[in-house]
Amino acid sequence: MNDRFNLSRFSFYRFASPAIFYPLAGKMIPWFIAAAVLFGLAGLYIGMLVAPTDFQQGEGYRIIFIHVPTSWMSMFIYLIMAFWAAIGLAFNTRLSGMMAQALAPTGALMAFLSLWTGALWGKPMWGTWWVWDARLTSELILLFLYIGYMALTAAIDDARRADKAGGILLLVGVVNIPIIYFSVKWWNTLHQGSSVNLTKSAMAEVMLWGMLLMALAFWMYSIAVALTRVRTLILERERHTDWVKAELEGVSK
Amino acid sequence: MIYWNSFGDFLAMGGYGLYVWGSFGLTALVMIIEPIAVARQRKTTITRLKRQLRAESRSHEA
Amino acid sequence: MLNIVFSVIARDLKLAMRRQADIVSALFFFVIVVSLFPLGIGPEPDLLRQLAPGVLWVAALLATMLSLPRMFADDHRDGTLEQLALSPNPLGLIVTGKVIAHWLVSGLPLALIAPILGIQFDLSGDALLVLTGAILLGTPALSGIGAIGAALTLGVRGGGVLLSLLVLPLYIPVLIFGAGAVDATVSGLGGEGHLSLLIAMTFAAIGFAPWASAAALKIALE
Amino acid sequence: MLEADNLECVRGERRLFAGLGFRLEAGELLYLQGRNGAGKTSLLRMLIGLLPPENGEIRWRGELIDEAGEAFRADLCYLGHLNAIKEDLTPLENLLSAARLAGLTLCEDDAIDALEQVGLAGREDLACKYLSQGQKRRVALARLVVDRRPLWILDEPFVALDVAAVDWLAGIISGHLQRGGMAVMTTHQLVAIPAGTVRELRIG
Repeated sequence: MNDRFNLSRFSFYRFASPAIFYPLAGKMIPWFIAAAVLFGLAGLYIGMLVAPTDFQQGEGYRIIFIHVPTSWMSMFIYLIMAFWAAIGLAFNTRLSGMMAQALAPTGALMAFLSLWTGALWGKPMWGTWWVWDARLTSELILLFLYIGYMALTAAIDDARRADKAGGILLLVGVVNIPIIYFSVKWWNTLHQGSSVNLTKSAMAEVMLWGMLLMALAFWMYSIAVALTRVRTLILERERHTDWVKAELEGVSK
Repeated sequence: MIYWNSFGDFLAMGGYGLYVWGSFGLTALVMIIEPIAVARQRKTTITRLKRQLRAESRSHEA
Repeated sequence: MLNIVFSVIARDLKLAMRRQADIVSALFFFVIVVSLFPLGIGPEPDLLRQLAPGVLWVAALLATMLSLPRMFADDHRDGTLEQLALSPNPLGLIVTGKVIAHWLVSGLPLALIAPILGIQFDLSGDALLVLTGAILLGTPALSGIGAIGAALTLGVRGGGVLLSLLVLPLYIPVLIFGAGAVDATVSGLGGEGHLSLLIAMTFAAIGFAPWASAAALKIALE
Repeated sequence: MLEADNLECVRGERRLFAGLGFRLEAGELLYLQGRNGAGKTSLLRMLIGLLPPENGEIRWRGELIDEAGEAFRADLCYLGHLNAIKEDLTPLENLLSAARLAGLTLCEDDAIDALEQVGLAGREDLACKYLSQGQKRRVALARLVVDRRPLWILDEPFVALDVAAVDWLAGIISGHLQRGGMAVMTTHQLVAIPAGTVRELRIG
């Protein structure tokens, strides 16, 4: 049954073949976890212990060490999912759809954390949990897009159809995100003067370092979680292939 | 090197303790729960697939 | 090439005319939702005037959503969709025809009845004109984007709810500029900027959405 | 002219068939046989290009059907187990609109003729929802009377037809073969087709 793997001689397809990717991902995961912990500790040390207070925002600014990385990740992950969707639709590779599906829950959590930390930052700074600021609103819509994607792929039983339909939705979403962002921004500036800008104060170098390290930690974390998820998906979907059967028997020892 | 004078200061976060620790706490919680959930899902999937595999091979022998 | 678009429009319109109850009920839904708001908010004309654009537009979105699930589902159930996909014409063009037909029976009636409802909210003549124009120009984009959602959820369990989940976030720009145009007119700023953006979005949606929907339909037909 | 090579079909969990191939020339008819769930309908859907095969390729006039695209679909007439008629339209409207959407020219007189042939004379203007199952099937079959495209793919065309109608349909199909057409069809009851070369393919 797995003779179709042998058809693909090109390196791209070889990498995209689940049978080769599965053990590779297994070997990489511990390294990503270690990197995530390392970067996270370093980032927390710098951000929470070393970095001085912000003269405008007091200690409350320290929320940005989570808020900014989670916001970045939520957008990056969506873009990466859309990238995999495009690859999957163009080349009909099986792995790309699984990649997109494995990333989605983490992306949605990142969007949620970004909103949560945004609210907790906004309350002391703006005096309100929520403002219809362009960034917050777009982030909320991004969360809706994630939820829509997960709901759609979950509702379609056939895995390959779910991948393709989800892929189209991702591409449609990616076209829409800039439109949504700019329309919300425009709407927002018409309604009220744009509120406090997060990066207005020239950020001290040490704060920037803290943020970059935290962002790296979130990157590594997301990769590790998504790879674990994709490995489970591979086992599930390729359960009839010989290599998965061998793999399962190996695990039992 | 370390900015804080005392641990109490650190916890208080200049009066922003609730907001700062609320953010970090929930993020930490999510980053603990999500890996556990993913690992558990992996484990249950593997046991389920193994059970299926065993059932299949038994029915082949029969 | 355009022949096929016209044939599809003609066919869908003929079918819609045999089932006028569907058109009327969506329209009636629009009227009722809009009329409920003053009852919930209170009768102050100033407040109503301020809320009118948003209320009318949100109601228009919901009324459009009502007819979306049936856009492809009927054709899918009786096998016509297969025949359409097997037509020697590009499926994207056929979907373009269906999107236009959908607009003619859902968006156009909304635009025609909107000024009457605007009067309930004490809108001025200018604002009513812009409101009608905005709904007229914006609803084709709703039909186009909605077609993608309808195609993606075709034959999926829980399709109706899922459809709103997928489509409503994508409707936000249309909502913003549609309501914004009326808002700007009410506050004396002039809604031309909003209207031209609405036109741009409608053209983008009509040009792009049918092809995305066609891709989704092919998946549903596998 | 229609060639299938090394086709493999996987639906959900199961592999329905693999290594399936055939070649069909002008004037030939291919009967697909097999038990329920063997993948007959799946094979037909592959042949019309709606279901991409897991493996293998299908060529029409030497060109892959995906690449031939519109040219292939212009030569193809498909009759599924769904009738593809609109309940709210009359038989005549259904026939005319189906022809128009398929890019065929069909005048009203020919359409009325075709409906008469399938025994629906006098019902041309009655909405299809008032017709019986068998009559609805006849509306769908009326498409074949006027269809001159070379490749017919028919899924269970004889189902729900009475004996006279089965004979009539067999005649229509043999006429198609005599004109140099090709047909692929699934069926449970083997019906003798008077003309053309009949071949059989068993799946599963």
